[in-house]
Amino acid sequence: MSIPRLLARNVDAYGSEPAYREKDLGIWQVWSWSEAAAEIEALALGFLTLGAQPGDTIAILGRNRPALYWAMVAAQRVGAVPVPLYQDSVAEEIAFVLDHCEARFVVAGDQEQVDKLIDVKDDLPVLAHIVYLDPRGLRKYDHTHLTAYATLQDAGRAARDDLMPELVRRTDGLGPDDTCVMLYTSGTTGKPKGVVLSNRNIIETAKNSAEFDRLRRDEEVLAYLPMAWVGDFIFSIGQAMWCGFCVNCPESEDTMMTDLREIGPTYYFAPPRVFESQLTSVMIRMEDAGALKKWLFDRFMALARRVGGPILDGAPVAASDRLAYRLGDLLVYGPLKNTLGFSRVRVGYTAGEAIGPEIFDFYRSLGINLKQLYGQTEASVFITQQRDGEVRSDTVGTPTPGVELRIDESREVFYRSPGVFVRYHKNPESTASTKDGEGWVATGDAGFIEEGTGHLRIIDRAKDVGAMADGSLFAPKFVENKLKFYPDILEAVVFGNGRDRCCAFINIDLTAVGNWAERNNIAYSSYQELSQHPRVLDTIAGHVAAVNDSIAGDEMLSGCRIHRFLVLHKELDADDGELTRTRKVRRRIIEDKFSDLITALYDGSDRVSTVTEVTYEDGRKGAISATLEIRDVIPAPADRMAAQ
Amino acid sequence: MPDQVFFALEVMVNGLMVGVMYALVALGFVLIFKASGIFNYAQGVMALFAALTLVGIQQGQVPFAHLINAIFGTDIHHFGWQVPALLAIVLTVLVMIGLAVLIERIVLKHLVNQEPIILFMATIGLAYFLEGVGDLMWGSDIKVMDVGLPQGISDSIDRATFDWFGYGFFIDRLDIAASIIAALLVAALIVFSQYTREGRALRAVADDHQAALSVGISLRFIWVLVWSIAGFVALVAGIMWGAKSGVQFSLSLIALKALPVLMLGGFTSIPGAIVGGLIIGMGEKLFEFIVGPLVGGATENWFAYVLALLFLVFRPQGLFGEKIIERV
Amino acid sequence: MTRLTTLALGAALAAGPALADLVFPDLSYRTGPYAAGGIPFSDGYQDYFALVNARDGGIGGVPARVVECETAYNTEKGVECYEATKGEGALVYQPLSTGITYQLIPKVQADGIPLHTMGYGRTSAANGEVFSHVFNYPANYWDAASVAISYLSGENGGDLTGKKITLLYHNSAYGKEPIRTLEELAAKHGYELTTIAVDHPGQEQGSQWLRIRRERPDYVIMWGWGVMNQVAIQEAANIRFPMENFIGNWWAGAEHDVTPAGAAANGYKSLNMNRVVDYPVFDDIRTYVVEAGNAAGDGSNVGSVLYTRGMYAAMLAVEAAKTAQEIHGVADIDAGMMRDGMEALEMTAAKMEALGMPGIGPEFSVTCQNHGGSGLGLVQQWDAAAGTWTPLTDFIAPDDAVIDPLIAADSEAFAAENGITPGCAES
Amino acid sequence: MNVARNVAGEVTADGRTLGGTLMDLRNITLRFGGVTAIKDISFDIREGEIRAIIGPNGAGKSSMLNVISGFYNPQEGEVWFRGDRRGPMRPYQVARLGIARTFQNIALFDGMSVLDNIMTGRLTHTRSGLLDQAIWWGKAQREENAHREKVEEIIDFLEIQRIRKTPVGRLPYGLKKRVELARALAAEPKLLLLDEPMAGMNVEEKEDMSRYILDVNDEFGTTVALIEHDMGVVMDLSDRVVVMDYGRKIGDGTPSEVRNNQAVIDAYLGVAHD
Amino acid sequence: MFYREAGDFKTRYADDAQSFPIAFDRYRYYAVMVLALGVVPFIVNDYWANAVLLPFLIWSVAAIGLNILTGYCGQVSLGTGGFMAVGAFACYKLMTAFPGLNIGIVVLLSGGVTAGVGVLFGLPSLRIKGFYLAVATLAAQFFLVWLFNRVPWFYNYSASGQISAPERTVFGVPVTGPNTDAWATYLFCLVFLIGAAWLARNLTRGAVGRSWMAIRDMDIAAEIIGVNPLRAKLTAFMVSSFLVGIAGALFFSVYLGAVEVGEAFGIQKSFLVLFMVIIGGLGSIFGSMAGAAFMVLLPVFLKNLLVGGLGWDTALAAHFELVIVGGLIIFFLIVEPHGLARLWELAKEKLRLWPFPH
Repeated sequence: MSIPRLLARNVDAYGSEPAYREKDLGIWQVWSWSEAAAEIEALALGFLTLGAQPGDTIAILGRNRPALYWAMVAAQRVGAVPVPLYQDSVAEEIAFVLDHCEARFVVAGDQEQVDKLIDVKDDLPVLAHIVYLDPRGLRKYDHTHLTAYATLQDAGRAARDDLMPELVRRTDGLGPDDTCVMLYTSGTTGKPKGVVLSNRNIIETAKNSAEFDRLRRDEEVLAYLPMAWVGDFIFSIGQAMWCGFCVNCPESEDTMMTDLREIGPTYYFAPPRVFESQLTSVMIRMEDAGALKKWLFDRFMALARRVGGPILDGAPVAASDRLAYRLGDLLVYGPLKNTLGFSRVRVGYTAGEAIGPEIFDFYRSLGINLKQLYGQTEASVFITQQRDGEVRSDTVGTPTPGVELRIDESREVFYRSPGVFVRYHKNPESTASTKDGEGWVATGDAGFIEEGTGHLRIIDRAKDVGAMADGSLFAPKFVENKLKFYPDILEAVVFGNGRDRCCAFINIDLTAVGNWAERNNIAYSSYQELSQHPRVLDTIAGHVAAVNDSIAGDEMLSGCRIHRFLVLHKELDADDGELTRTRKVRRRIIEDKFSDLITALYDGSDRVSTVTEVTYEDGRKGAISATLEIRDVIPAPADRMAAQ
Repeated sequence: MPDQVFFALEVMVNGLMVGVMYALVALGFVLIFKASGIFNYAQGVMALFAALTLVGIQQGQVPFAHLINAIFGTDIHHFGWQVPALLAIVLTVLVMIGLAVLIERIVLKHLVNQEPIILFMATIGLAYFLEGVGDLMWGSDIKVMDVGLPQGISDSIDRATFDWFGYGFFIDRLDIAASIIAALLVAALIVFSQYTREGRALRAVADDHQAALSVGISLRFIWVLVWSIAGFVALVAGIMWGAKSGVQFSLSLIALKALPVLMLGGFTSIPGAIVGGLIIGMGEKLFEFIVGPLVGGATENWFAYVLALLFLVFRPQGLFGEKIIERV
Repeated sequence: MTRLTTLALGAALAAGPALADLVFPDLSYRTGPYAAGGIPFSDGYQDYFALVNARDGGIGGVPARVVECETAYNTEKGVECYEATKGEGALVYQPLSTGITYQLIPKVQADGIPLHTMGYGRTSAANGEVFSHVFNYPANYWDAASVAISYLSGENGGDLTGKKITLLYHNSAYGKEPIRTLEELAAKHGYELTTIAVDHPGQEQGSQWLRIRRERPDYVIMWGWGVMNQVAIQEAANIRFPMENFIGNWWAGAEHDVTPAGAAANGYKSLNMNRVVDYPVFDDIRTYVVEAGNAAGDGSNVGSVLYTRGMYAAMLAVEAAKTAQEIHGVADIDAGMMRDGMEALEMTAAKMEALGMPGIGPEFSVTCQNHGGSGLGLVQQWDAAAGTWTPLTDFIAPDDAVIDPLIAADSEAFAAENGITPGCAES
Repeated sequence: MNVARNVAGEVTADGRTLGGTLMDLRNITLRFGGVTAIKDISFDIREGEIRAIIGPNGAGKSSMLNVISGFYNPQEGEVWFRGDRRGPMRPYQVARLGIARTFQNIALFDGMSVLDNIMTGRLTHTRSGLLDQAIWWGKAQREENAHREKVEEIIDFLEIQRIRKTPVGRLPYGLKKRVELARALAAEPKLLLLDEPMAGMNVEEKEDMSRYILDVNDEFGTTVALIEHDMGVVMDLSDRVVVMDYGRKIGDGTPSEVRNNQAVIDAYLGVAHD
Repeated sequence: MFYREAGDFKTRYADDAQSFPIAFDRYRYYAVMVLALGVVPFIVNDYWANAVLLPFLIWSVAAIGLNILTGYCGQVSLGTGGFMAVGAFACYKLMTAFPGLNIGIVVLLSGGVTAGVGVLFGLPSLRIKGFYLAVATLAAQFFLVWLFNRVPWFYNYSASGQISAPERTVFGVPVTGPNTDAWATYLFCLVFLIGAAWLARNLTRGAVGRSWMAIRDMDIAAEIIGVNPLRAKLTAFMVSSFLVGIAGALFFSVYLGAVEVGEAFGIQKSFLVLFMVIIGGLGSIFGSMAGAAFMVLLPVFLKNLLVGGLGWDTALAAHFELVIVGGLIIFFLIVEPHGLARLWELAKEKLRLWPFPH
């Protein structure tokens, strides 16, 4: 069993049905399964003309486009291993991965990617050839190791008679244990690791998860998440191939939202921050609405909050409420879903981080079947999923069919499933430390299984879960997430491991706060100025206090209440190394970089001056200096202050 | 056949006289177009309205009497006094100025910077509106215009020409009066635009809107001014035409006679309006005289337009219009 | 608000006929270029029905109801008015517009509602065998032309040979009507006819009158309407054309046509189909209608030429209705009965006397063959000083020998074109 | 018959190969009434090159461009295009020969969307007649779709997908310029005339526009003739430069030749210009 | 609010360029068609047909015609009345000269004749622009009306110069003459309106329409990018006159039945159609119909309201009608100079964005 074999099955079964669409030249260009298979075959033959060998690595670098998905399948057909890369990676990052996976070929999207490759090519002796998709601007490049995608396909077609038997042989030789894809995890620390996933991993997982949600052949998905991310691979290749549904690629990043709306996906995945920013923009746009619309909106949203979730879950709801909800659907929810592009969403997922309950409930109350899942690259995504009717914002659901769960005494979550990865590429130590002999894999997350329901609840990264000086549990992520549920707060970093109390850095959300400032006639000239505005600080202090209140009740976590905080003068940025490319906080790096600020948080001072190095968009470095105000939320007891 | 020649001459002279009457109407169009780029279709209705108002004031009519009677069940028509012609004219001028202010306030202010065709349509709307208001105010029956203008054949000219040529020329004294008044009006306009501050401002605006604005001339004031003047010109035209045919709805149709004059003379030229009026007046009368009998007559309505059209084909900017230089 | 919309809608949907009264639509025009003529006629028409209601308690005991509809002399509005009012049980239409008449002729034939075009409209409609529902008694345009020539002939001792007569006409269907007749009569009487057209609206007639001044015709006959009349009379005065030789038709002989020219208009003559003098009936109107506050206008028009004509038209309608009531023996007649009444109408001197308007019109009787009445007309003259029209002659008969063949020819052409078999249906 | 000086195969300073003469202007003189805008100017434009016309204000550059695009017909002189002498022509006839242009003051059709504006560029390639269009289904629609595809490629090329359906009136200046370029490109011209393509742009926009001009020249092999004030841009972009002053030609050559031409330095580079 | 556009994507240019690319608009359009073709004919009565629907349909055709010339090609014309007269008289002559010819073909041929006349009078547009052209087209208006009044051949030498339409049938059902049924005349005119709208839509969506609009928006630039101004303007005059001629033929033969040229096709008609086009929206087919509806229905409505509803006397009502119509025209121009079509677009836009304000 292999992906190419699924392709062949789909060609037989649904030959003329659409398999791929891409918004290009103003319309959605369509390729049926047979057309796509022909394209893939031509490219695979092209790879053969370049001398691709089984076991070679073929890297894919570019934004989501059908041709690049085909390149992955074509790579599989010649027995090579496709390695999709993050397209916004800088040259050094690419160089590392290409070097690590010993890529012989790269299929790049356009001139921009080719330029990056050419920059680093000299350091990559194995890299033999670059194939590019969009010829624009590349005409004058030295073409000795550079070929256009179409040219390569033409070459492949021309050599079809000669090479076809070899291609068929290699494709037929693929088995369930052959590598399907190798995906590099971004990794919160250290260098990325290449996760090797077999055809079995991918196909079994795709099958189980598709059955779980009863995915059908007529689903529409929008492929917009990075191709290097396992989720995209599962959705756009694994499940798409298994179910035979159509993968739609947007025209460009700029037009993503429009394209989303045009396609109206039925099966949709987005990280929480996408939902969050959409909700923020909904609220901001509604601010300007007329009184009538606002009244309608408020009224019906209140109703939806009350009965929307239950209706979606099939719970009993009073007939009058059902009727009112229908009306609301006509007047508010329907149009809202329509403008957001969610009208047709049958199954929606979010994962990767905790999602704010308000945000989660908002979408569900509109009638969008948004659910959470919990997963990892190493698991081929799926570990737990929420079953229809059992959807809650505070759990990540029950194990996906075929997955076993185990929680050890340190609260770390372990799983075992058909999707468990084969190995880390060229990294047996890591493989060993992650996966034990029985196939159990450590997630690195701390969590517990809820009594009665069997739902898994995740508290934090296992290694981040620490202890306060008094021995109570320190779960920074848990608190940070609660803070981040406020639209004003973009990021929060909570400190307190081994200390006697918790303090926090806050990043304001420029869109939300800026909008608020505009509405309240607050003038500001920079992010920095806005971040230190007293009224902004007041607002944030209020949020922090509210979060503290909500934690106070939880015996296990009450020690994590935030005593002091400051609002950072710059946005945490992946370019500065403060976040991962997937926008996860790099706690260690932040602790180092802003040590002066942390000191100030704990030494009781009211304000602190600092100088921070930043990287601008064009790569130049600079420094910004600022004086930040520190606010107390929980006043330190006088005796303790005196004691220090 | 000297008689034929004399008669042709007589037709020509009469045509010129009518041309003056046309020019009077055209003048109102030109003034407004020059200052604001608006093609004021309501000019004809303004003439009607002015004439109605003048007669109404003269005869001491109660404005909106019909409406008031209908609503309150009263039966009022006249105040019962007669207003002397001169005073009535002054009062009418004031009414026309008031109208100009209202038009600026209610209509033009909101349509600044719109395309010409939109402004044109607005003036057609205005024409409807004024026509209705005029009817409501003064009633739609025919009124007699009597401001003491002479009418009928000028005997002295008849006699003199008969003595000289043996052919008595017919000239209407009203036409003579109209010519004199038109000459005075044009002279007054020239004096106004040359020697008064407002007049200079008017010319400045006509030459270059932006430049005029930048030196601090209030466009709104200019608009009120120019609509007032156009209202005054409309009154004069209304008096002249009203004396001929009585004051009634058809008076507003004289606007149609002014349009070919405008085409010929150019929309922005006062001398153009005068000369165009004379050419059209003379041309259509001569055509009716010479060709009319051959084709069944009643050619005047279209001949003026066709004449202007043929002329424009060779000179698209009109007689005195500025030459159009195309640039990219 | 509810009331307004329901009423508006109700009117738009032409609510079902109210059977308790006799409906006489009045397609009037009180705005537009011909309002000056339309207002007094409509006032007279309506006031007479008001009088009949107030004084006599209606027609044969059934009150008459006038439904007024403004057409502004516009044919499309005329059609709209017709469609809007016909559902109310309209008995007879009096559109006072040749244009509208032409629209309505096919429609009334189809709908079976009679049309009375008194002294206007389609002349050949006098042939009732073709135009079963159109009546143009007491006289038509061709009658008028003939009457004018007869009058002039009488002035000249019966001989018009060598006389120059000019027709100044409104360049429209209406204005062109008399040309054929005048041409035929010219052949018969030996006068020389010139025709001069004036285009709508007729504000400027300089060249036409210069031509008249040069050609010095003995008589000018005018077929005008609206502003054309006023300007023509003014221009005639300007060139000192002898007013007594200037004769307008009956639509060019009202007070408002002459007043703008002031004293200069003195002596201008016009035809009339009805005599205008101070009838006793006017006193009744003043008493029962104007003073009661039910007048259509302000009452100032009572006794004027067109007011009188409007009233005359109404009187003919009332008499026809009475006739219909007699024939059919019901008071609440419908349009078909009204038609029969009109076709059987007989106007006698005694009848007119009894109605308080002695000698207002000629005596005539309508038959199936002849819907045009007797065709008699009189000549009246304007006395500028007194501000009144004075009838100069008694009713003069037209030259039927000339007119009848014309009517026959034209109506037959119409019958042929529209597939009508001429004949008098048994009613 | 090509009687123009044929210098195909000549190699420019930056190593690109130039084609033969595309347009040859011989002794052009243009007068408006008494004013002589262009006096006896001759120069040629070769296939595949980027040819700049520079000069101080009032030098007659725009008039020259207008002569090339047929908007003015010169009183004297000959215009040769692709080996044929061009007689007096209406501008639309010139356009059909394969000469497209942009305008100094943006001349987009404000009542239409970006897409429709660019589609007007395809009008010279339209074959279906009034009747086909009236019936629509069939020939006209097929042709329309083919044009649309062509236009979409240009939209893609100039990266204006986002504004495809926006009315041009709502666009900012820089984008309007780009749409105008797109409209000219849609005509697939042999010769593209650009009248101050970068006037009023900021540095970034100028860089973008330069990029596009080079790409057009490179990707489509379109010959470009442009007027530009920004000397830096002109020197970077163009293969050869004509310098005009007071209606006369005072210099002609590669950017470096022109830069060192004393007459040019005196007349143009030496004096301050806007 | 009612728009559900998610999932409504286009995979072909033809779909993207269709008249109603949004599904909801398409369904509404189908609904209107079903209503107009399948329901109205069964319930229409004489009053609605003759007072409201026929004038609306016919004026819509005329307005679409003028809109092509003025709204799409930017050539302001005040000769519409004259061109309608050409259509009417052509129709009359054809009807009487070839009694056996189907009336539908007669109407089309009348349009064809008018198209020829329109091209003739369009020739000056090459030299004359803007208001000069508008006034110049009045020459056509006055000359044509005079011609039809003056030359007896046009009205078959009838005594009065009136022309009246004999009875003609379509599939045995009379559509002209006295014995017509409301539904038949309504359907007959409706078919022409649908045809006119279809023709106009086809011509304005493609190359011809774009060359018109290019001339309208900037004639010099249009010529430089390759639009032949002569061809563009004359085709606009031709198509416009064709439709206006059809409207004139229907106006005469189906609606009025009898016509006197000066009265029925006077200058007021030219203005009326121009009003419709501007109030409705320049450069919009829907706008042409909306404008026609507005100008036809408003007076009828006002009259019914003031006279029927409020019981005013007709003179007062008529005067007020003028005031209100004039006032509304100004009001509309101030509120939305681009006409009802733009208002409709804005409303649609609002509904599409609902519940968001922008």
